[in-house]
Amino acid sequence: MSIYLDSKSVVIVQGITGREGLYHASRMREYGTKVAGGVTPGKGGQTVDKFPVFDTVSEAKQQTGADVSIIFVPPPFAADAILEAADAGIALVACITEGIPVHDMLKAVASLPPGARLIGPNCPGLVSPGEALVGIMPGHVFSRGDVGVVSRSGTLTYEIVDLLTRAGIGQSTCVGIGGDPIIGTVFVDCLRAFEKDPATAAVVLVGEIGGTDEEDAASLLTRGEFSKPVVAFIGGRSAPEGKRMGHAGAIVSGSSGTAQAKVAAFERAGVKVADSPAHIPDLISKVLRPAPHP
Amino acid sequence: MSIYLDSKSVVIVQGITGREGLYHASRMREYGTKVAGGVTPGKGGQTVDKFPVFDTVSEAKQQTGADVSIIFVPPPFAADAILEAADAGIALVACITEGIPVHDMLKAVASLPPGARLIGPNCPGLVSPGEALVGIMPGHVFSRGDVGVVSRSGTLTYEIVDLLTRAGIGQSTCVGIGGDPIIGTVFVDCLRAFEKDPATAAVVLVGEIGGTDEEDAASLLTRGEFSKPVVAFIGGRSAPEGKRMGHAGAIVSGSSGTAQAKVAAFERAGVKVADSPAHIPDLISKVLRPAPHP
Amino acid sequence: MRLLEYQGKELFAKAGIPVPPGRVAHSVDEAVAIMRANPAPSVVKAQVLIGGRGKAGGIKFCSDADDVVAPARAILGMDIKGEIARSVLIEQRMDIKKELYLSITVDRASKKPVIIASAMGGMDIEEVASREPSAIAKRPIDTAAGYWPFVGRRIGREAGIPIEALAQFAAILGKLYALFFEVGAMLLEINPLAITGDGKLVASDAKVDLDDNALFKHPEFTQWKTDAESDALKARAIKAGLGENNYVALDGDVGIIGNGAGLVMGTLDAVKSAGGEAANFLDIGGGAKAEIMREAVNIVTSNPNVKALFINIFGGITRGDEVARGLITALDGGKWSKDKLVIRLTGTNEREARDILESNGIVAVDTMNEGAKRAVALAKT
Amino acid sequence: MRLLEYQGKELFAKAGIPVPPGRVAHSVDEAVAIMRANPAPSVVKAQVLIGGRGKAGGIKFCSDADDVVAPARAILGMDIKGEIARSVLIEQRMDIKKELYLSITVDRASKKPVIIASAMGGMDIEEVASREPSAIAKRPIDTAAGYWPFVGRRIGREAGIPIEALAQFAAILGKLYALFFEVGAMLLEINPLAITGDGKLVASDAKVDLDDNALFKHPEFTQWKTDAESDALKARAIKAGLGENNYVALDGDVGIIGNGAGLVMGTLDAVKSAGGEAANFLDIGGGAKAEIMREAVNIVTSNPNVKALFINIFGGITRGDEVARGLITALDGGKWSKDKLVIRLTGTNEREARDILESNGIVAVDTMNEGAKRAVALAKT
Repeated sequence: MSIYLDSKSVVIVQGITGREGLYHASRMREYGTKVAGGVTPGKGGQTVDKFPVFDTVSEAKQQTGADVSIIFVPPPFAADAILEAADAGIALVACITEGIPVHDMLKAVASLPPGARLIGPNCPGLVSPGEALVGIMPGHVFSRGDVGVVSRSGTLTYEIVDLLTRAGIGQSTCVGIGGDPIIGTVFVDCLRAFEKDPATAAVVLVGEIGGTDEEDAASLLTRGEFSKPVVAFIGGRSAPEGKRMGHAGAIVSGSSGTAQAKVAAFERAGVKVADSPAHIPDLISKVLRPAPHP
Repeated sequence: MSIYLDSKSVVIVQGITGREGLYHASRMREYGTKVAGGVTPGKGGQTVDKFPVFDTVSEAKQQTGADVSIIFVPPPFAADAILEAADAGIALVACITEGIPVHDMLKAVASLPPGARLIGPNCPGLVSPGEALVGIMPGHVFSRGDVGVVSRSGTLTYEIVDLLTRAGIGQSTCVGIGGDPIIGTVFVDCLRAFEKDPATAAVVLVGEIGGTDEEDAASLLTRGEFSKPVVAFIGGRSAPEGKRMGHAGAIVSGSSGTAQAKVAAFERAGVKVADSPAHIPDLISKVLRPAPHP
Repeated sequence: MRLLEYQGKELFAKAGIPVPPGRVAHSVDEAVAIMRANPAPSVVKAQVLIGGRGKAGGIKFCSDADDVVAPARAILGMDIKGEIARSVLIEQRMDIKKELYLSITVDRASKKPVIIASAMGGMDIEEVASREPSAIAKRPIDTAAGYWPFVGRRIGREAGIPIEALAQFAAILGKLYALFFEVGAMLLEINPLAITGDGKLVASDAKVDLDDNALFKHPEFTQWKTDAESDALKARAIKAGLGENNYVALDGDVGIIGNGAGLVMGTLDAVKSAGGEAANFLDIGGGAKAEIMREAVNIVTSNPNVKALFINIFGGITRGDEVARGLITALDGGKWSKDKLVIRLTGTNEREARDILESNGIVAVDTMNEGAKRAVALAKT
Repeated sequence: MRLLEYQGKELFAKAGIPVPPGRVAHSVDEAVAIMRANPAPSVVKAQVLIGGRGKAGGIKFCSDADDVVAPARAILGMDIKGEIARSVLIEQRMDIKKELYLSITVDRASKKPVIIASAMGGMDIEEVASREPSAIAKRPIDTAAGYWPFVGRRIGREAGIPIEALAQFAAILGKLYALFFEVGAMLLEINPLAITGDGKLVASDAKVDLDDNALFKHPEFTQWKTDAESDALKARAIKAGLGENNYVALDGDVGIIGNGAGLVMGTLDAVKSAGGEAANFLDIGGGAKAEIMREAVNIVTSNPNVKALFINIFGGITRGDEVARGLITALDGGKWSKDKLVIRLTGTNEREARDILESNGIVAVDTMNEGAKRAVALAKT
């Protein structure tokens, strides 16, 4: 089992005729994901690498029955692509594009219909190991298991998942929620989904400086609305104030958004916070298989 | 009984320190309406003609318990006043102001919270005879009774009500919905309210050229969603195409919005349509007290 | 306020919507100068607000400066269904392969702006709607969400716009949408939106209707006011403090004054029922004073077509005695005679009003229908 | 992109928000010319992005052209917490009776713009928030509904803005709101928003943070780019095809290259844990080719503070052999020595990568933490 995505998900790729879009469409298909085709306005009717191309998402959905879309279109057009997918009735939209104007996202998020879930933008996508991969993640590092992973980062997540897999700890679903200030799905949303997923026994949460998404997750725990064990890691503890640390959203503004505040919030909520990614497998093993009382 | 407005309604006047606002505040109070005060930003704390003045609607509501507001502020500020009232939790907002930009109203109507009912703008207000008057209607022409009146016009309504009163036919509530293209409450809304009001036995509907509000009302009847007898009058049967006939909303555009189409729609729905206002009392008497079969 | 084609195209061009190269001329000399500066196959179009100018001879062609004299002379001053062409737009001829339709208008029923598009442009959209409704795509816009290009592409697909023109179509629609809100329009219509031989979309015509109530936000449009709106009596009514819509010119011979738009419309209908036609009408509004009434009489009777004047007042807030006093002052000082006048006046202060009128030899009638009959009879004598 | 005060005030003025009369000077001569043209009691303000310039001596007063020489000379070139003041804003002094606070920012939690106002302006708003939270009014804006003046009046009342200033306050907020959307701002802050002796509201300071990702919509702001942003290495990274945020300058002595922002941040933290400080970092992104890696090494090591270079790569899409090849090319042609380098490289094509490195005499470390320790030790030798 998994959240958001499983082996029945049918995926279309918006921007499939672009270099990135086509490359990752093929990689996702190799992983075993049901990639039914793609969308590029004006190129409907073409076929690229055996993927049929449609002019609009609504035509692609009608003809393929897709319920998931992944977006690789350039930043100026990406918010439009998100809303096109949602408007066409696509239930899960993962937007990989980095560099979308924040105001475009403010408007897009405000206009999303209630039934649509957006992952990202500026995210690596998500994977339910052994079922489907929708994103740019390297499929070989993942293994099937009962730990959910949710992260604001990309490569750091692969690193952590790789450590988990090597330690024999498999994953239910791994979600990269993205590094931008305005994103569709936040930690709290993923925790709520993991709470309901019987196949998830514990969660690794990878946060970073900026915003209050981690604090919000901590208060969900404090309120008792999440019952499974959580291990967290917060990146950017050494970040100076006022600098965007690679991600547009990773910035300490004044005294808000610091790693210290986030670590403190998690510790108050009873979450184990790892000092280094290397310690995560050990901490998760302990919460999954606690040492017997002496 | 009545719709929208009754003897318990507590009213505030937005723009009470203006000439029109103060004049009608006094007239409404004379009629017996509970006018609790008014609002003019920057003039809070003053008293005009024994009415307390507040800076914001929210303060006025808190201190007087008002649930109805009537608006007399000039056109450039009127849409703002409507939304201020609705945002403060006022349930019924009657906007008298004429000449509000249509785009201001498009935005205001789209932003109205679900609990707020707007009457107008560019309307004479409404009256539940013997209970309360919120508007600029001449109180003396109304009499209490069981006929609901709803109209896009002002003086024509007074004329019709005067004819009814002289014929011994009283009214439950009379609503002037306004002559602008974009208005808050339309015929259909009023018919639905009259349907639920046990004190209303029949309805006089006064329409005019422009839009499809009358046609929408006729299809409500055709669908069987309004069960009481209706008598209608449509103004502007002699209006040429493309001219605004006094009301901004009274315009025939191409072949749409004609009086002929509206009369035909009503007649198809079984509604008696009067040729002249003078015939209305007679028609309404017939539907209220049908002649016995011979 | 409706704009003439050249004014609408000026707005379009500023908003980034492609229009054909063209200039307006108010005289034959100007037309010649334009063609001399740019001698190319051109079309000379009468600038009037009324439709059907083509059939009326208001569109002609020319190819150089000599060639423009005859068409310009023929069209300037031409009477097209009662409207005089005071200017011509001289535009380069385009190679048109296909004609589309695109408009944004305020939809009263949904209380939203609505986009209408069709691949069958160049004819009246109502005609298309009745002949081939499936050729029209219509979509209300959620003003909260605003315009997104995918909406344009989707509407374009539904309307049957050719795939290769879809991106241009969506871009033009986006600009039209922005313009719609920027100027506070009631209607922006491009019909036809032409696809040229080289695949470009160009606005071949422009129909723009602005909201009179929003003109205070756009003082820049007042320059066009005189050109588009040449009614001196309406201007006088506005000057007297009345609204944009209070004075309306019509085609008959009975002048009408009333208080309230609905009552005035009812009065017009009564005149029509009695076999007459209104020449114009003026709504004096609510609570009018004698001074406004005096000016109202002067304005309405200044129209030379007016043969009889019908005044119909229901006194609610408006006081009958004020109306009567204003009327008497107008008759005293003015050129209008009480013999060509019918007045019906009821409601507030009716008694005092009747006294004032009777002491001046005027007897008010009792009902609107009676008044209408008398006024029509008077106009025919 | 943060704007300097004078740039922010230029935006404000265009948007109709009142600012004090003032001009910017980049030299003492310019400052003298400005004061000669307008000899009035003035304030000379260092134009830096960092806060706390007042305490650092970056704000001085003068009254005429002679008088401006000393303050201008003192401030121009002044180092304020590591930032050099390259210009001064010379502004007329105002008679300030009261200081308010007003800002609009992107609120990540509600995913909406949020307005923050307070009658306690002139100090850090976070300080006000912790000392007297009731003195602050905060309201997320429903972007669908947009800004309406009543919202401004209501926020103003809640923030304790004096009644007589409320209409001005609501009007300024409306203009600030429009500007926020027009320029795609992350933050617009007026602190203090001054009430002058004659009751006028004036923006006494201006803090503007624009969205780098939206700058393509606003080519007009590129003129300010050089003034506000003087980092040549960042410019080089952008030229190499990397994003706005991929290169960041810091204060330490370890240069860092990694792939992916999160991994780089983790690497920085590991360096810090090992007792070191990063000099800068560069994220080569996903799937980088050898060419990008080569340029990355050149950019990071161009910073003269860099004593050791730590490269940390997790090969997912990025191939280890491409990274290794790029690194070797950079070392071959460049000035950087393999003795001042630590590399950790794992994942895709790790074997091939290690072979390339080892044949060039470089041995990769196995873990991030180990690499961090070595790099810090290297920087200290």
